[in-house]
Amino acid sequence: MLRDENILLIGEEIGVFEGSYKITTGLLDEFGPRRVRDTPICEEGFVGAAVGAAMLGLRPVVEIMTINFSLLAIDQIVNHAAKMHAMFGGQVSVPMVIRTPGGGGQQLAATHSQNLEVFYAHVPGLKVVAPASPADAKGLLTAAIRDDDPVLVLENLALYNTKGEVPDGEHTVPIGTAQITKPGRDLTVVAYSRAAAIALDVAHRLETEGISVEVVDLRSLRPLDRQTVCISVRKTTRAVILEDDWLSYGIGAEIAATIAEGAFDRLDAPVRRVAAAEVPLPYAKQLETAALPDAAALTRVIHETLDATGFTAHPTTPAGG
Amino acid sequence: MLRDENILLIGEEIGVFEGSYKITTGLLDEFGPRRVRDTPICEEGFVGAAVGAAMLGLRPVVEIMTINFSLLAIDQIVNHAAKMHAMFGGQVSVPMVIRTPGGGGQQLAATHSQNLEVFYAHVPGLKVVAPASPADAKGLLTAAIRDDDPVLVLENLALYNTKGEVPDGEHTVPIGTAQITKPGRDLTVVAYSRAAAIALDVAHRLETEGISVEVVDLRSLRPLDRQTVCISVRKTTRAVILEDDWLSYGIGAEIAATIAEGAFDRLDAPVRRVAAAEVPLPYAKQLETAALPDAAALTRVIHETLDATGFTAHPTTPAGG
Amino acid sequence: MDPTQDRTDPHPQAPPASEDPAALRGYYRQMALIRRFELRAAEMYTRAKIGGYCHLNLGEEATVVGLMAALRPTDYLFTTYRDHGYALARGADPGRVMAELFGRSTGLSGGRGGSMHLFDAGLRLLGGYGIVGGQMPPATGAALAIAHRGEPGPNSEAVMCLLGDGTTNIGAFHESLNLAAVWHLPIVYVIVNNHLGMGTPVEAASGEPALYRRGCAYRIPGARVDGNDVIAVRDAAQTALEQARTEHRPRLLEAVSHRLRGHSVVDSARYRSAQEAERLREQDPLPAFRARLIEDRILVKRRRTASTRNASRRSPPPSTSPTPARPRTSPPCSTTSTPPRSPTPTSACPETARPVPGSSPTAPGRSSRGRCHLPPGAARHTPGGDAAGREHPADR
Amino acid sequence: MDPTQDRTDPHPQAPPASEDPAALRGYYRQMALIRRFELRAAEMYTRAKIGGYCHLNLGEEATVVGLMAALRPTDYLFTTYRDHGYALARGADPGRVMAELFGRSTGLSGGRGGSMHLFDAGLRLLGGYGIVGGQMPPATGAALAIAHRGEPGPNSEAVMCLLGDGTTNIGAFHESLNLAAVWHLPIVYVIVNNHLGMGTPVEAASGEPALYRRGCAYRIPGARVDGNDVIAVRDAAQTALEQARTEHRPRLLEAVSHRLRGHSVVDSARYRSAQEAERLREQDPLPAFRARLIEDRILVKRRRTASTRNASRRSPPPSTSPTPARPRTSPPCSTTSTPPRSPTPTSACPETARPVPGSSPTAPGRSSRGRCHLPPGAARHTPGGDAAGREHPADR
Ligand SMILES: Cc1ncc(C[n+]2csc(CCOP(=O)(O)OP(=O)(O)O)c2C)c(N)n1
Ligand SMILES: Cc1ncc(C[n+]2csc(CCOP(=O)(O)OP(=O)(O)O)c2C)c(N)n1
Ligand SMILES: [Mg+2]
Ligand SMILES: [Mg+2]
Repeated sequence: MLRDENILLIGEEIGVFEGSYKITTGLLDEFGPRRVRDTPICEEGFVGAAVGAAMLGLRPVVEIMTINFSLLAIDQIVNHAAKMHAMFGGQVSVPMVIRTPGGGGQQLAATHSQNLEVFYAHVPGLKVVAPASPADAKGLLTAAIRDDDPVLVLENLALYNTKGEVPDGEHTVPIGTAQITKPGRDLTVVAYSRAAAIALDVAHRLETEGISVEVVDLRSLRPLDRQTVCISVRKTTRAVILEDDWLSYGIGAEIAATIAEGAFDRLDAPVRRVAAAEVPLPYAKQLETAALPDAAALTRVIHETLDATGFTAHPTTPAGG
Repeated sequence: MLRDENILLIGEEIGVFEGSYKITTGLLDEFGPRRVRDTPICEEGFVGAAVGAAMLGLRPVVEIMTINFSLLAIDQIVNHAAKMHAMFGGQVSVPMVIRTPGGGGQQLAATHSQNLEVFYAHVPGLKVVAPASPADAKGLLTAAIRDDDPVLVLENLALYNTKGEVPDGEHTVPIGTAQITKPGRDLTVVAYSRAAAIALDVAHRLETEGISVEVVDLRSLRPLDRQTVCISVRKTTRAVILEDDWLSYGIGAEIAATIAEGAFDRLDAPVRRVAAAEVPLPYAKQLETAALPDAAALTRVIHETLDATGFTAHPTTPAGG
Repeated sequence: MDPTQDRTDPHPQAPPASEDPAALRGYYRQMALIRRFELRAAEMYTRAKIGGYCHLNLGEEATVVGLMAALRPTDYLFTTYRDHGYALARGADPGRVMAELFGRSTGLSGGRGGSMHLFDAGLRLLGGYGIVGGQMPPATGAALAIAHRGEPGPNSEAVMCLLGDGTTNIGAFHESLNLAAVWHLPIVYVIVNNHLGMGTPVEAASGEPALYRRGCAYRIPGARVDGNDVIAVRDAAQTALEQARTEHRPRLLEAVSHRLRGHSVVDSARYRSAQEAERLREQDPLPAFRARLIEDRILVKRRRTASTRNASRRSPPPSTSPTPARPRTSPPCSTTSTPPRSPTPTSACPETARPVPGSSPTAPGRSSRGRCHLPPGAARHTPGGDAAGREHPADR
Repeated sequence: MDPTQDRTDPHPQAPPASEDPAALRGYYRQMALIRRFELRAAEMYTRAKIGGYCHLNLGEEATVVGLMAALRPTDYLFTTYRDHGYALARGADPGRVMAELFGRSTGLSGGRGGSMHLFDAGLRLLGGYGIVGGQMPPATGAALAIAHRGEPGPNSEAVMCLLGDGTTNIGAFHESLNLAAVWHLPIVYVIVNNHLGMGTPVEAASGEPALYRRGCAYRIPGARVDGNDVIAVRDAAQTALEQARTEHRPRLLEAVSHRLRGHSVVDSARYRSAQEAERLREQDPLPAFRARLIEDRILVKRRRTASTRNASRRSPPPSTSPTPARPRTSPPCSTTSTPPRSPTPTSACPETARPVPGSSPTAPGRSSRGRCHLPPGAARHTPGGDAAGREHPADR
């Protein structure tokens, strides 16, 4: 924001209230109400206003309080922001960013706990990123703000307290690049956002059992870095997908289809998906926990996939042993 | 409608104007404005009103003029209609139907030509059907109206002039059942709606070339009849998916993932998808045609899939030969 | 009549003296019950017994009780996520409301909805709603169902739809009011104006901050009432409901009060100054109403906790009620098994394919107000009803 | 001032006699051009040269020309899908407008948008929009950008946002007007009231059928003007724009006229009676204005086709202009090739990764009105600009 006068923040309760998740704390004081603009509750209105402001060359960074409420603005995102550049013959761009957190696990019940990333990842004209680490969050947000097309930055409520190293100063992560957050030989786990953090944990844990899991953090859902996924699976010959959204027609379906097409001749086992139970997420803590994918489910499916192909672990011998 | 006083139609221009695609012609005269209710232009309002009317036991059949405009009502569909039964502990049902046509090919340009079925097929609490033939259109609509949950009946503008036999009187097609519209031995094509009609044509044509294609018409996208798909592919060992929506994160991704998981050990070739080009659909006729999947593209990919597995055609010898 | 005319009357209409003392005591008891319940809810939230968001009616008790007193048992109610008080005043058992907050299967919504989503088909409380404005189109549709089935008249059912001040700025507000106007629906939209939407003042959010006037764009008459005056609220709501019934036309009512705490339990309301907070405490409707009743000798002065002790007795933390059953995990697609069935929370009634955990027999302590007809949509779905054998929509 | 006060003046304000005769002739010529163009478009649609939907401004010519006459070249314009006339009156070359309808790469939007989506960055015509109400939030945002960058005053830019009568009932109308009110934005919303949304009369769709009054819910002053009177429309729009500029506050203007034909070319308007159709023809603004100009000796009576002949000369059916290039088909995922690039319509400028087919050099015949600054958002994206090398968003 310091760098470009054209950047302005728009959202509900981002100023005086400091953001409902306190992400924007202090920005109002620093930049004033002209550049940190509180809005009435009208998702379609203020997201659409950001579209128009972007058409005139501003670079609005919009916060939608949670992705669940983005459904009220989806007409402006999908039917307008995504279409304008192509539909108007390239005469105009819509350089805007929409930040919005999603995800379950906070006992917010069915309407406030969704992972609707597929709704946006499916749409040409949009870019969609979903960082898992604080460093990627910074790098991808920076890239998103500098991008001349509409970019959705999907955050995750459960990651808001994640701490991690963040590069000082300039740090951009190119949109459309996945990252291998842990290399491995035996099986690839593909994930993004909160699931990528879980996958990394599980991979580290399995290492000690002698199972070498490679973790691909997609980071971008659109454009999707199919190449990194396919290269990894062609090497490991096995893949499991971990995702927080519902299984049917979820993000994992596209990953599985991509692998089935791009690594068919190298695959040793069916690609399995670990996803959320297909129910409106219940409020009760036990029901909620049971409906969401977790490290235990991922670990189990990894084991099942390895077992099905007759894999036996090769525990790392202690150093020097 | 004759059968149940609780059925009422709600939509824009369905009465006096007789529906923008003249689907509801004559119904106003027969049933009057109480049961055929024209509404102002307010998709969220009238779809949500149907939700409330359904909560009180009416069975509203809502027409959204095209699926593109459903994005204005999607909050009421996804955050409300789909959630209520489960979220309110089973105390209430939402027995409503949403009829809406979609699809490209009419030169309606980027905002009026979409296939957004994945937005609804992904969501637990909804049912989604997409008939390809007039008989299925009747059978599925009847089943949808009698269903106690919200059902989307996705129609296709390009199919509105399809003629075909329609069973007289009572005719229901159970939601959640795919149909093998043509049996075959060599390869399975999975499709739905307009694409299923194209697939059937192509399959008949290829029969004369000695290629025996089985066509699975999904008919329901949610619940998805995975079993029929997997059984077919396990038999033919090869599959191609034809879909009208965008490739990435489209309906076909789930089908491909399902096959990759459920028929892995029987598959002879990668599952290929034939889908729409990932662009906001252009207006110009040539561009539009080039961006949409068609019989030629399907035929080519079928041939490629067969060729890749060393398949050689076995032309049907003339009867008695 | 100018349809957009101002019918505001900010002064209490009926002095308590002209009222039935028993009714007044009843209002006071309900207000005190809500106060006590909300304080307990806040405490339980802080002790992590309650999860998610938890929005309280503290400071809005007079509005809540006044509105509920105006409703008939046969009327339908749609509320926002700030819904505990409405459920209580409509006659729900406090134990079952607290059980919902605790996520128990005995809760009002079977533990599936939580604080924001209280529902009781028997009480015609057709839900708390967490999406701002989301309740308005369905409430309008409920009124459509009433109009579809019956004629206007003093015996017509009606719908009351609650919304916050901040909610008047969202599209659903506009579309709903307009539909109700052109379709001639028996519905009263009640704006519970507590001056803030989270932290945003009405003046910053609404081009027309006199919210009851916003019906002007639909020729819907509006009125504003002092939300701290339970009698005034009841009377204004009754008038509006009567008109909605007899004309099958919508009405807009604005009740002005304050919330005493933050937006939800986690909000410390730092955006309020100390003086402001002090001023709010002085306007607290509960002690004011109590003092007035005592002065009028309708209530006998005794230990302050008399009625709240009662409230506490009626809402034990439901630590002993059962937790809902866990969903099963999802089997993958397989061609050898039956079509995949993904998990559904199961209930205690295995003989129906579709669990209906919230419809356990009416809990004891439910007031007679609650004995009303089930809405047809709900009645059809009690266990063993004709819904048996129907697949759960989430079964795939 | 009561902010919701009625400023309607249905009577033409400035009689032609007090006007500059050249300007009046110019208005007439534009109206006649639109008439001629639309009739030609209808014909070409019937002959299947034009696809999709085709909505005409027939009968609305006085409104269109009056509104465009009030705009400065530096103002921004957002329209509905019924946009041909606005593009023409704003100075677009009729040949390029027709080329768009034919789907040619020389069309105003490069053949990508068609009839509903005319766009000309140079003319600050920021689009026709096919989703009802969809243009309103972006138009509001354009006004936000103006307010973000500059102060109110007579030199401020402003936005004009057009909408139909039926569009006043959708949520985006409410949210946009409210935002413009609380954010203090320089925008004039113009309701082009042609009495019908498709087949639905205003009275059946709007709780308040006097549409200019609907600003009352946001304290936005509204005015209604006779849309058949080009001068009255121009003056009312000028007044509203001036206020928007100097105050940075929104205004609402309603121009009332009729469409002479169906909703779009395919609609035969069977819902209209013969008498009604006859009455409409009598109110046709074009012959009325012509007669008046002749009476005032501003126009010399000659063969009726004089100015329309001119129009026809300027809008040849663009049968010779090139068709846009075809998109390539999508290669599947492959680990051996580069990441998949799915098809994008390519243009004639291969050196930029991102095609900008619409920004070909200004076509001859564009009026001087069109020579305005490009909006910054568009200027950055001409071929060879800093957008070179940027991947098309649809490239995956
Ligand atoms: C569509 C949508 N946008 C935003 C939110 C987040 N949110 C929850 S409550 C609230 C404020 C509502 O204020 P008001 O209508 O005045 O009701 P109050 O909370 O004061 O009772 C907001 C912005 C939401 N739940 N839904
Ligand atoms: C959101 C949405 N709903 C419905 C439609 C279909 N539709 C196109 S034009 C129209 C009528 C609009 O009427 P009005 O606003 O009066 O404009 P007019 O066509 O009369 O100029 C409708 C319903 C649409 N394009 N978008
Ligand atoms: Mg409030
Ligand atoms: Mg109109």
